[in-house]
Amino acid sequence: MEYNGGSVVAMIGKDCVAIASDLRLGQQSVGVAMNFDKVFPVNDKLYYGLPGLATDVYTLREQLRFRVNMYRMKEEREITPKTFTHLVSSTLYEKRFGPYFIEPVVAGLPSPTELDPHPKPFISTMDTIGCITTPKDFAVAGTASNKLFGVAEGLWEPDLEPEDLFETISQTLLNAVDRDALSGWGAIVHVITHDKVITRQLRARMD
Amino acid sequence: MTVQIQPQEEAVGFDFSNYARNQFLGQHMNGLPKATSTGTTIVGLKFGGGDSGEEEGVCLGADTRATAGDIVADKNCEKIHYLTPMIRCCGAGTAADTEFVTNLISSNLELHALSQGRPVRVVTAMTMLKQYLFRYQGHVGAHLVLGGVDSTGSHLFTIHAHGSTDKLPYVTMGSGSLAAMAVFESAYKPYLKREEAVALVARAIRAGIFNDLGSGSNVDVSIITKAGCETLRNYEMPNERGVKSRNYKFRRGTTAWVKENIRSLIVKEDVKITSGAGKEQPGIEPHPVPVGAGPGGEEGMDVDS
Amino acid sequence: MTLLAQSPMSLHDTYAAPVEHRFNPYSENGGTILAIAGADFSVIAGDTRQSEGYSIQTRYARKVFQLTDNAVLATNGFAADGKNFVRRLKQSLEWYQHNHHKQMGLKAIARLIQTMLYGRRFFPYYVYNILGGIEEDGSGAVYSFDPVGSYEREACRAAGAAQALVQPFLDNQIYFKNQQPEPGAEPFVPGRLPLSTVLGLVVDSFTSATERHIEVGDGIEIFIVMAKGRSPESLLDEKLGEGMTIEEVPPVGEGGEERTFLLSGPLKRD
Amino acid sequence: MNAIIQNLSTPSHLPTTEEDELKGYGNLDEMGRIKGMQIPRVPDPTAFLNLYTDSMSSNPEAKIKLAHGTTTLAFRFKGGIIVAVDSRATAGSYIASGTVKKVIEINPYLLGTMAGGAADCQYWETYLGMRCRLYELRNKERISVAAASKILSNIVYGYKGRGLSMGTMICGWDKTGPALFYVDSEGQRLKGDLFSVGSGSTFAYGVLDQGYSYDLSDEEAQELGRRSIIAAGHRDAFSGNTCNLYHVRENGWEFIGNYDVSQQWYEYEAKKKAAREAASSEMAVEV
Amino acid sequence: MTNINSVDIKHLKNGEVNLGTSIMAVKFEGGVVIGADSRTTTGAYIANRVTDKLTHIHDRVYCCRSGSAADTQAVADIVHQHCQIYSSLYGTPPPVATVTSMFEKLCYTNKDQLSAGIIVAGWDAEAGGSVYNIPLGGGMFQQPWAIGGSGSTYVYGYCDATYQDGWNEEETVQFVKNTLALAMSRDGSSGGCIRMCVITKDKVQRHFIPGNELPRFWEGKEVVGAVAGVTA
Amino acid sequence: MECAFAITGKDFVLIASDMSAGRSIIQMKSNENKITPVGPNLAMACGGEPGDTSRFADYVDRNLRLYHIRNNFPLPPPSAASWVRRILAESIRSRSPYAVNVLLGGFDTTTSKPHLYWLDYLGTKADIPYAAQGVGMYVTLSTMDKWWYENIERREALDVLNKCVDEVKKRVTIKFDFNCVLIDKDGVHSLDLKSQDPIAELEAKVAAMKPSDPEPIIPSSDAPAIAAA
Repeated sequence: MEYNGGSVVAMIGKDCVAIASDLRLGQQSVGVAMNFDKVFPVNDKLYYGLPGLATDVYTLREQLRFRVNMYRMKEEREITPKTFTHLVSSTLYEKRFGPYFIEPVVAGLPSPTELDPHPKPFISTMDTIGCITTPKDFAVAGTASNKLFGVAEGLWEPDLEPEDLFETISQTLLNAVDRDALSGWGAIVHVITHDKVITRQLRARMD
Repeated sequence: MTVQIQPQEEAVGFDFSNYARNQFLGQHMNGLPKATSTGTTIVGLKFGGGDSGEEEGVCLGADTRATAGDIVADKNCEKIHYLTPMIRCCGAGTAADTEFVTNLISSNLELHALSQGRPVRVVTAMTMLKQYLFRYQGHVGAHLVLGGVDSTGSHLFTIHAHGSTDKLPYVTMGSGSLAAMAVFESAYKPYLKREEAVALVARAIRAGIFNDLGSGSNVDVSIITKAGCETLRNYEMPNERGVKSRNYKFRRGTTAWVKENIRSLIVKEDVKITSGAGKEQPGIEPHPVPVGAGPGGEEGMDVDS
Repeated sequence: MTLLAQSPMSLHDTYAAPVEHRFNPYSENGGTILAIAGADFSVIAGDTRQSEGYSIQTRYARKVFQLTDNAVLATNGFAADGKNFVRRLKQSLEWYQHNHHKQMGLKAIARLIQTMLYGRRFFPYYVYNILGGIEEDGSGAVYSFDPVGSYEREACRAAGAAQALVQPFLDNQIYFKNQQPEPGAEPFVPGRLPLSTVLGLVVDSFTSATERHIEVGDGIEIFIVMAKGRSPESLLDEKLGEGMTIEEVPPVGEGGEERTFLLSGPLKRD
Repeated sequence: MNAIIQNLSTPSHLPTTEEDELKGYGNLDEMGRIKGMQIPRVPDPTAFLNLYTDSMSSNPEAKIKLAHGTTTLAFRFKGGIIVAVDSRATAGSYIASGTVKKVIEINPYLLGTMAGGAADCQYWETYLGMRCRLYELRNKERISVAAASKILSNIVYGYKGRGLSMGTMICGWDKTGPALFYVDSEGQRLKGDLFSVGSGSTFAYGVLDQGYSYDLSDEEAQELGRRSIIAAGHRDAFSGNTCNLYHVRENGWEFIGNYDVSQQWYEYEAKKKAAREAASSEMAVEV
Repeated sequence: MTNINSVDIKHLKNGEVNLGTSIMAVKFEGGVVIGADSRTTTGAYIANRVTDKLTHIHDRVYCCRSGSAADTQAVADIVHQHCQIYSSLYGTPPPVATVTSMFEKLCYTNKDQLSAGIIVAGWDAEAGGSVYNIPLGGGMFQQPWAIGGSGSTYVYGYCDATYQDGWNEEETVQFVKNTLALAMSRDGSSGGCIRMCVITKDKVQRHFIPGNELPRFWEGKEVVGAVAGVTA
Repeated sequence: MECAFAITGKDFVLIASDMSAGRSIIQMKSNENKITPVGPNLAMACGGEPGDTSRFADYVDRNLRLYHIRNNFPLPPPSAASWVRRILAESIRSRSPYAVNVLLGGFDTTTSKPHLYWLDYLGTKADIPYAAQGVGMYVTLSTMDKWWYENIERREALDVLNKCVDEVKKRVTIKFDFNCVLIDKDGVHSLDLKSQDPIAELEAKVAAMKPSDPEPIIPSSDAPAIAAA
């Protein structure tokens, strides 16, 4: 995990979720790239972040893309955040004794269905072997996870509107990665609402 | 570069393909991530029967804290896992292992029940679990308290990660097991009434929550009798966070950003109705259609390159 | 751990690997401390839990100590080293007072702590110290130390088990890091926050740390050192949080015009 | 232990009682001499130290994390010496501080820089300040940079192999003009024109070497020092936050300023972009 | 032979549950008496203080387990299954010697992975009561009496000095009880209560001695307040 | 111990690599080429375990050639990088992994864009405008940070490259000699760093070769431009 560095945080707001990551790809102390986005879309309203060993970020992402596409073809519907979380979890647990060094974070806004016309925003996180945690407030992972826990626990407030959620998640991420030598070098935030996805690249510290 | 289609062996069990690589990486890197563990206090006891005048049964309890090192990873996780309608299993140890082992055994038990045409016994669950765990020689780090009711009565077991089992009237496991056992050893009596049992279990879990740093947050309780299983999720919540002394909502515009991209999920489409049939039908209004929600939706933007 | 480990006559014992009994003088006792300096006050706080591994040794162990009328030291790490260090430091300060008939200034105490810590460079005190108080010019000051004595003056600092959780929060709220000032407004200046805000932040820092760090909890003690001339009324009028009490700490020496208050309250105990 | 004390060239004794310890100031005695350093009673104190502290960086798992210094540089040019340093201290991957003063102002004519163990540099360079002042009082003239750096080198050489970690540059102006010495805890002492020390030093060299010349103007030299630290702060995870810039001239050192690495980086990027746009618009005009 | 010591069979896996254990079995005319303490430990913690280490294998065959709880339970389960197959195949209960050799085979072939010391005892029509000892790593030794587990080392002398051929059931039970009580009093990882079982042609009879009714021997004035003899 | 760096510019990629080969403290050869052309407009600098490097370069080269023959079209740089990454990521999980660090540079003739990929033996991939591997990472990244700019022209880029070479020679204790290639729409050209103006030489060479050496396999999107030239 500390080889390449990187952190991801997700937060729940009022009818919206946000997920953010830093952009650093390092090789131990040396920064290599500052465009290494660790958050990927699954579909319109479902994103996931993969902080950890960069080679596993690619491998796992390819694997998940394959599995999600298979799901889409078999089921003829979009995967829901909860199902996707379990898909990721079992993908990770498959490698229980030789894990991917990745702690995924999932953030999504389930679409309304007849059974559940007002679904709640969903976030989850897993450890490297797929133990799921589905918090009601925020989820963090990566080399700055301790720092993110501390700041998020202090700053997060319930029922934030998308723009307020953007401020809170951005401040959380920026201040946490500023205390982590291995994360940073830019940051990107996605705020997912029912009618749009706002993606912003933050002006972050570049040292 | 060639594609060969060949009958693939069905992959069963774990995939060790990263193992050698990770061993190698372990020598070169520090700070390998810690798996989430449930430091945990889990307990169980048998109650009822005898001169209590009540149906006999088992009562299981668990705290709800999951830790990663000394950080609380989950404040309200569920450690009482479902196995069958009449059997529950509390898990301590490596959280992912307890989750997946109980899931696996639960589905195997369901299959077993279907093939046998009767509800499975608790011993069957116990045997399946212990054999699975023994096969992995303790590497699957699940420490379990198994309880349930079947045609032969109520049963309570502990199963250690290496596959050893014990059958006892009252049991505790996890890092808080000493604190909880101290409560049981001083207050347990055979033939407790149901309420007494629940109270004692909650007390034992509380002892773990407050005296063991690996355990914390809330008390979950499950009571299983012949009549069925009742799960009292967050039966006690002695550790709610109070109100913060300040509000931390930021002024909008506090964070500086350099680039923005807003992807609208609304497709605005003017539907022009040309024939008379559908013209201005009452109650039907043209509404925006979200894209990508249907099958074959694009994966969205590619962030690479 | 082995089957026959207890049997002294076991044949296998001859093959047992020699057991290495390492001299381990250190242990880790958890807990967290922090200090924030204001314009004319300084706040030094710590939780009161002392733990080892998964067990709580005591729910009330002091981590914050009044040194002089204008200096308070918070210490964290290995409790025995901390206790010993504070005892020796207090002794030195008392000698100084007897020799010079005045209390040592804050800056001098900081340097004294450095040399005391560095004296054990090859057998370090496993302690993280934060010194807070009032400088001779009347301003609030915080000095933070590493275990072997490197130190610097800062506006705020957290140390101990949950330092990584608390410090970035303080960076944001005390230094206003990463916050753009409102258009047309003055840029943020750290160290100018009112006492009530600072106290709120301290309490929230500790409740947040308690939520997420297993070694933090039980109780909180906040020392407030006020410079000469500052009225404590603002503090005494403050609506205290639930279960919180405040008292004035009597001066150590003859009593200057600085005043020290102790605000204490409960934290979660799980 | 005796060997060390002899190396210190001052008579000294171990504090035997607590009362002894209370005399003087910290681990200095009444006369301001080092009373002695406590050493654990184990067969191999250095191994002990390495087991519990990460002072030698060989044991990242060690319990006691000491603050580490990182990118520092100094170079000599016709206008004196430029000293530039970053301000980050890390303990593991945690950034323990972003406001460390890595230039130690030994006296108005001498500067020392800090890389390696923060406490080692801070303590011994402060102590060096005392020794320099004593020299001045004894000899009625300022100590030369060579002599000052030699004192420091002698002290730390006495502790060689015991776990000190220090890579410092002593910069000053004496009768011989501007002088720059590199001193480290291995006992190495080098006179030179251009040094950079710390984990980010390779990145600093990458800018410094390509821009350095003895005949730089003051502004150019200051900019070069600053730019090099920004470059290192940008690339190296363990350097950054701010850059402190000093200029040593004949009449003593001057603090030029404190610059935020990130802010500077954005400025440099903006300048680059502006220059490019200007160039392309010029070309357009030419066409 | 060269590598025999490198196979570290005595090491339990980290955190494994250990049957600290004092176990024994003694033959007498017409049957066997088996007995064990009841303590199971994980490190210093007593995971179970009323363990039943006398494990039913078949109608008249029992085993006493020492070593890793998981390993011995697994081995006993497997042999138990084999015995059921045996009896349904051949229509007769398996002889003790047969059962023991099943145990021995498992213990020997998996000696690098198992930590199990087992005493098998029981009654069969061919041999009457018989006692077999399978120490760590395999081997099968028939003995008139066998003791095992960490507590056994303290009481070999007592057994050698006390045991006599030709005891009846009652005398044998008394001997087992005393031996175990002595072992448990000296061995920290044995303790709790004593469970015994008498296996003869006609019966499998259990005896249970609670912890506060154990036979007591000389424990010193300070402990008992007076010179105590054998009270049991 | 190796050292390579690469720079992308407006319509080209420059890759430079050291040429040393040796065992332990001995340098056995100082003119070993470590930059392999792996396509008409694609080249790769390999560093790492001796033996692995050349094997890996061959493997990549042959496979990309096979693709080219089968499809009558070369794999464009982004796809090639993705494929190389997968090979590395799979190899690290195998019994004998390739311990190879790669700089893969290419010119995409379909989009007329230069691409540069930084890959390490774990299968980490970074898509960046300039990159370095080996000891070059520590001494030349900051040099490129300072002097590189977007859409840099060939001569300026070569200047930056020369600064890097100079820096390595100045600060690295081992003596390195470098060779260099430039990849543009016309293919992979080697540059002589010692000559006065390698770019002019290259231009002359390309101009001389153009009419007599049409490249039949590679469909170039810039074909009309070439014809005009």
